[in-house]
Amino acid sequence: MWEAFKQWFHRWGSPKWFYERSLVWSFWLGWGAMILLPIGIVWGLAFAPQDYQQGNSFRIIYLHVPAAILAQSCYMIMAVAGFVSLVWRMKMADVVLKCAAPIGASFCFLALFTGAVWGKPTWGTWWEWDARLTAMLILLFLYFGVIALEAAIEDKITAGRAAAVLSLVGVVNIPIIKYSVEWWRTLHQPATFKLTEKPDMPVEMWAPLLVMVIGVYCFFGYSLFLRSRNEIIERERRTLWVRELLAKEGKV
Amino acid sequence: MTGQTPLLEAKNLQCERDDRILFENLSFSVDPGDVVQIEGPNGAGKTTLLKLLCGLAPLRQGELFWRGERMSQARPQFLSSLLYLGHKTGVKALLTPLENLRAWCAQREDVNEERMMAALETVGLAGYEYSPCNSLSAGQQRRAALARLHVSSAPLWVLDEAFTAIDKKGVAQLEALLREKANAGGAVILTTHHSLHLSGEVRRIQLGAAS
Amino acid sequence: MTGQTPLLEAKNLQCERDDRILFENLSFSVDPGDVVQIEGPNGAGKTTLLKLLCGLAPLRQGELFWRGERMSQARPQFLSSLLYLGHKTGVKALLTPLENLRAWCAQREDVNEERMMAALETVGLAGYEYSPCNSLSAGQQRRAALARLHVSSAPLWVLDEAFTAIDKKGVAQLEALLREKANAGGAVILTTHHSLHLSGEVRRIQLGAAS
Amino acid sequence: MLAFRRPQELANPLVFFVMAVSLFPLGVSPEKSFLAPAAAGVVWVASLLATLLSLDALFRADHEDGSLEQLTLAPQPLFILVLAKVFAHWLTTGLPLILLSPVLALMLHVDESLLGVLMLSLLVGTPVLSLIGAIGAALTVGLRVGGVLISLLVLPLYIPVLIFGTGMVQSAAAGMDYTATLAMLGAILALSLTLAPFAAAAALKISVSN
Amino acid sequence: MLAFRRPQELANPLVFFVMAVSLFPLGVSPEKSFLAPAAAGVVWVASLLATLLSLDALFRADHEDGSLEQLTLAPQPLFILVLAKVFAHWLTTGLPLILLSPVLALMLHVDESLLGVLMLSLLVGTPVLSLIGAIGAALTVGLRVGGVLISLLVLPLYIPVLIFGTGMVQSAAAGMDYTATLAMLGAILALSLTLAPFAAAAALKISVSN
Ligand code: HEM
Ligand SMILES: Nc1ncnc2c1ncn2[C@@H]1O[C@H](COP(=O)(O)OP(=O)(O)OP(=O)(O)O)[C@@H](O)[C@H]1O
Ligand SMILES: Nc1ncnc2c1ncn2[C@@H]1O[C@H](COP(=O)(O)OP(=O)(O)OP(=O)(O)O)[C@@H](O)[C@H]1O
Ligand SMILES: [Mg+2]
Ligand SMILES: [Mg+2]
Repeated sequence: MWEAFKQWFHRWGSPKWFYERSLVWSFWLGWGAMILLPIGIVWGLAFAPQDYQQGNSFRIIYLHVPAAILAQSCYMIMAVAGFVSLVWRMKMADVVLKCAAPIGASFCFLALFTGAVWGKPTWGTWWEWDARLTAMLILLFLYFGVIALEAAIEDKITAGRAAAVLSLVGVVNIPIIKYSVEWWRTLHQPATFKLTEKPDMPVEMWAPLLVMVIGVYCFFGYSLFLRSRNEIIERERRTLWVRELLAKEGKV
Repeated sequence: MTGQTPLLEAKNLQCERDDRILFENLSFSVDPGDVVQIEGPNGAGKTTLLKLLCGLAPLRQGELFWRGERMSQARPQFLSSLLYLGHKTGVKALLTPLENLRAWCAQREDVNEERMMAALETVGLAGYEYSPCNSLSAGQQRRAALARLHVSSAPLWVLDEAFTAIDKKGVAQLEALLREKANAGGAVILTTHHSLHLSGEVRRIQLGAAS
Repeated sequence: MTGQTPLLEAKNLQCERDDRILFENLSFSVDPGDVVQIEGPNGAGKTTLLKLLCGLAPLRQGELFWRGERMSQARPQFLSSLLYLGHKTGVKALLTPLENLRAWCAQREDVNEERMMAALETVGLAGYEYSPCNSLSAGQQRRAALARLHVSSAPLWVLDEAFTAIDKKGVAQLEALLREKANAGGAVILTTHHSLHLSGEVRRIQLGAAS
Repeated sequence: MLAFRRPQELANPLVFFVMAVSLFPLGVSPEKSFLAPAAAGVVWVASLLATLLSLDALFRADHEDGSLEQLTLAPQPLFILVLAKVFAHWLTTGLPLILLSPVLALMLHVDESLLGVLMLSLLVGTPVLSLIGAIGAALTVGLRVGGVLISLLVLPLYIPVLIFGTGMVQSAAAGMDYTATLAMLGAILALSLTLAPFAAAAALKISVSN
Repeated sequence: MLAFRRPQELANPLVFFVMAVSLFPLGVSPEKSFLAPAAAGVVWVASLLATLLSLDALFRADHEDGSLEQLTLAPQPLFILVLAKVFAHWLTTGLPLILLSPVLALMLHVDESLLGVLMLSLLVGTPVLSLIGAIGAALTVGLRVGGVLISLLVLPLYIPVLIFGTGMVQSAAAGMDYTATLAMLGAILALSLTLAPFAAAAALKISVSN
């Protein structure tokens, strides 16, 4: 059992294996995103019922919440990759970390932006120095930090390991975002989706949200694989298999 | 290989930087009493090799053994038996030669003040013990670092271009010191572009295209 | 002194640092075609003398003349006829050798890209033109600075330890270049702890206690 | 074992601290009604920035002259050396700031009863700043992009410290119990004391090997 | 002729600026009634500090790798080279700050009508900061005491700029005429533009010859 796990784990470390498999995965994830996102958006924006307090402005939730959730998950993924990279020196972990950072940063920005847009009608201000909002802003800065550090270091392996340390250190911020709404009395809503309870929103409202969240995850996976594949080719360009591959593609 | 386990053994080292392969399948061993000179033109990878040996650069391929044990296990013992002097010597410009030596010794060997003063005198810094290093000449700053050799009991010395900026008399003195070290059972790995005038044998490892 | 006015003339230079007199009443002149080597052990004051000549250190006593004119008057002409390479070369670690050379030339001579590329090739940096200098070896970084010599038309070169970190082939090449320069009517003032193998005559100025 | 520093170097972050605090009434408004409530926050922000400024020097000189290589090759575990360096950094940066803060706070018309709380918050908070800062400094030490990249890496992690630190003083000012916030700060200190030296040591090894 | 810089280096003072401004509401008080009147001052103080931070790098790298010696030996007059360097510094530090200031000011709830004045004050003020800063940077470049000594030298000279700069915005906020203050700032700019390059060039020569 353990052996099998180890084998499986080590396969992930092989860029070649990853490159070959990720084509299939990214294909399915890409289609998932293509199908789920339009459904979610149309459903959320056009068919879901209005909120009795906020009217139509609440529909931003269908962008805001998926983006916010993803921004956090992405950082978690980076931290895990960082851990793997530092402990097992796995090349693929560096690649994933590097490729995930800009995606995460974009989603983080999107969450902040939609939050700000939403804040104007509901709280009467674009920005408020509330705990969750601040923590989210910190997350964005952490993303910038990782990206900047990656860019500042010439040597790819060194860059990957430095970024790994940073993303591990920054992971303390995630629980702060998550629990900020519970630890401090804030303007911001507490979580709707909990594993243990049923959401107190009507089904018609949260179902499209769920679709959006899954869709966004698919999109994230898709773009992560796409970017990683490019990065792998870039990094491994001198290995035999990449050269063979490029030669083959050149011919076709 | 003799029956005795070598001090340091390298197996199949490989190094590439920016797509250029500097060396491949490099294996050698260093025994007590050896003076090993790494040779090669500029950019051949001498510094890189020394850094690999000391663990200052990550070893991407190949294996290192210290007294027969894998380096990853033997690292603490290795570190306490090593003296490394690189292109940059770690001499603090604001401290005096004496303070520099003291700070260096504090992390390693237990050396009393007198020996430190004697070492500084030997390297020709008598009278400069209390001047801050940034008011010393280039060669005197290197000498402040070389003073460490005179107080060190580490069995392995790794010296990268130790003769830089040293005048002829200093070079001769240093060469004598290295030979003495080897005769006393230590080992020295060094690089230099000077021609070494060491009595006794010097093993050479050639890197890169011979020039 | 010949009938011709010397390029650079020094009269009664004196230098003391921290109460130590490095040299006194030092007078000499440098004519076109001269190669002058300043000699002396570490800390003798070679670097200090070169800096004095270039005006990088304040001249407290003595006088300097450039083509017969007092240095204070002739400074602009002097500067445009001077190439100085110190212990530190002014090679920017983040820029590539080519960019470094270009930035240096921009302040001085009008040199086209081809000559720069040719100069870099001559110093053995072909293939490294576009790597940032901090990823070059110690010797390669020095070579990036030495490339300036190959594009320079300045009549006076002042080189402080120009052979540092350069491999043997590089040293031979540089020696040839210096001789060529002198034959073409330029003048070179240099310090080095290597023994020079220059065809033709080298004038020596001895500083400090001979070693 | 610690590098001796010039007395002057010690004064520098302090000077910055004093100046940043005095700039505030000059740049914003010198009125008491305005300054008093802001004062604790201003003192905190200024000490944070002063620490930040001093971080760049923490390992940079060591890297440039090669001492860092010697440090990583020392037989002692690197994290202990890092801890010693951080402690020295705090002694020369954090401690003087704490000692000076009451004077500045009084200049900003802080209520005298709050001085103790302010100093206590700084006492627990500034070591955290030094510890976290060491990670940032270690990560950026090989890079010549100037010390400001450190800010980018470190400031996000400083923000919680800042919030709790000023929060403590604000609760005290409002007459509330501040032990919960103090406990929180203490927990952060304990956490960073146990983790930061390892992270910084790992980062240093990475930077040296570049 | 100017040293090319990495794009990243350009972003650094900016990042610091953003962070310093955002620290303020976090550390002090996030309420609009408090932030709005303080905002212009905070933006000014932050840009001043950001400039200060970036000064250290102005000549330091040049000094360490020997470029400064080469610069002083170049046939062109040194003050022209200094002026070029200062201009590059302003382009990479001052200008981005100005462009970003409205966003931050809005985050601090500044009245929209004041944004123009704020930017104008920064536009005239930040070149002065770069110019004066160059003198400080040139004086301290040989010394290894860390960049904070610069603060000590330069901040006193920055204070008038700060006072006039924020004064301009405050007059505008009070609905008064601010052209007199603007003229004053302009005069300071003219003065420092004519004198600072020479002073910095002289200071550089001194530092190099040490
Ligand atoms: C820039 C401002 C904002 C930021 C940075 C922000 C950030 C976040 C974050 C981090 C989450 C957590 C997602 C999760 O992990 O569960 C979230 C969820 C949510 N936000 Fe915001 N938000 C902002 C503004 C707003 C505004 C103005 C509203 C509406 C009044 C709002 C309503 C919600 C709702 C309803 C959720 C869903 C809670 C859940 O289901 O977990 N947010 N936001
Ligand atoms: N900045 C300084 N302040 C005070 N004294 C100095 C300074 N720089 C050098 N000295 C002293 O001047 C003397 C000569 O130094 P200089 O650098 O000229 O020697 P050098 O002949 O070039 O030696 P080397 O061969 O080591 O390069 C030395 O004794 C040194 O202590
Ligand atoms: N940090 C780095 N990043 C990428 N490449 C590097 C780095 N350092 C060195 N290299 C490359 O590695 C090669 C070997 O460098 P190294 O410093 O080992 O040479 P060396 O043999 O010590 O030369 P020298 O005689 O000039 O000291 C060079 O071609 C150089 O370009
Ligand atoms: Mg080398
Ligand atoms: Mg010298």
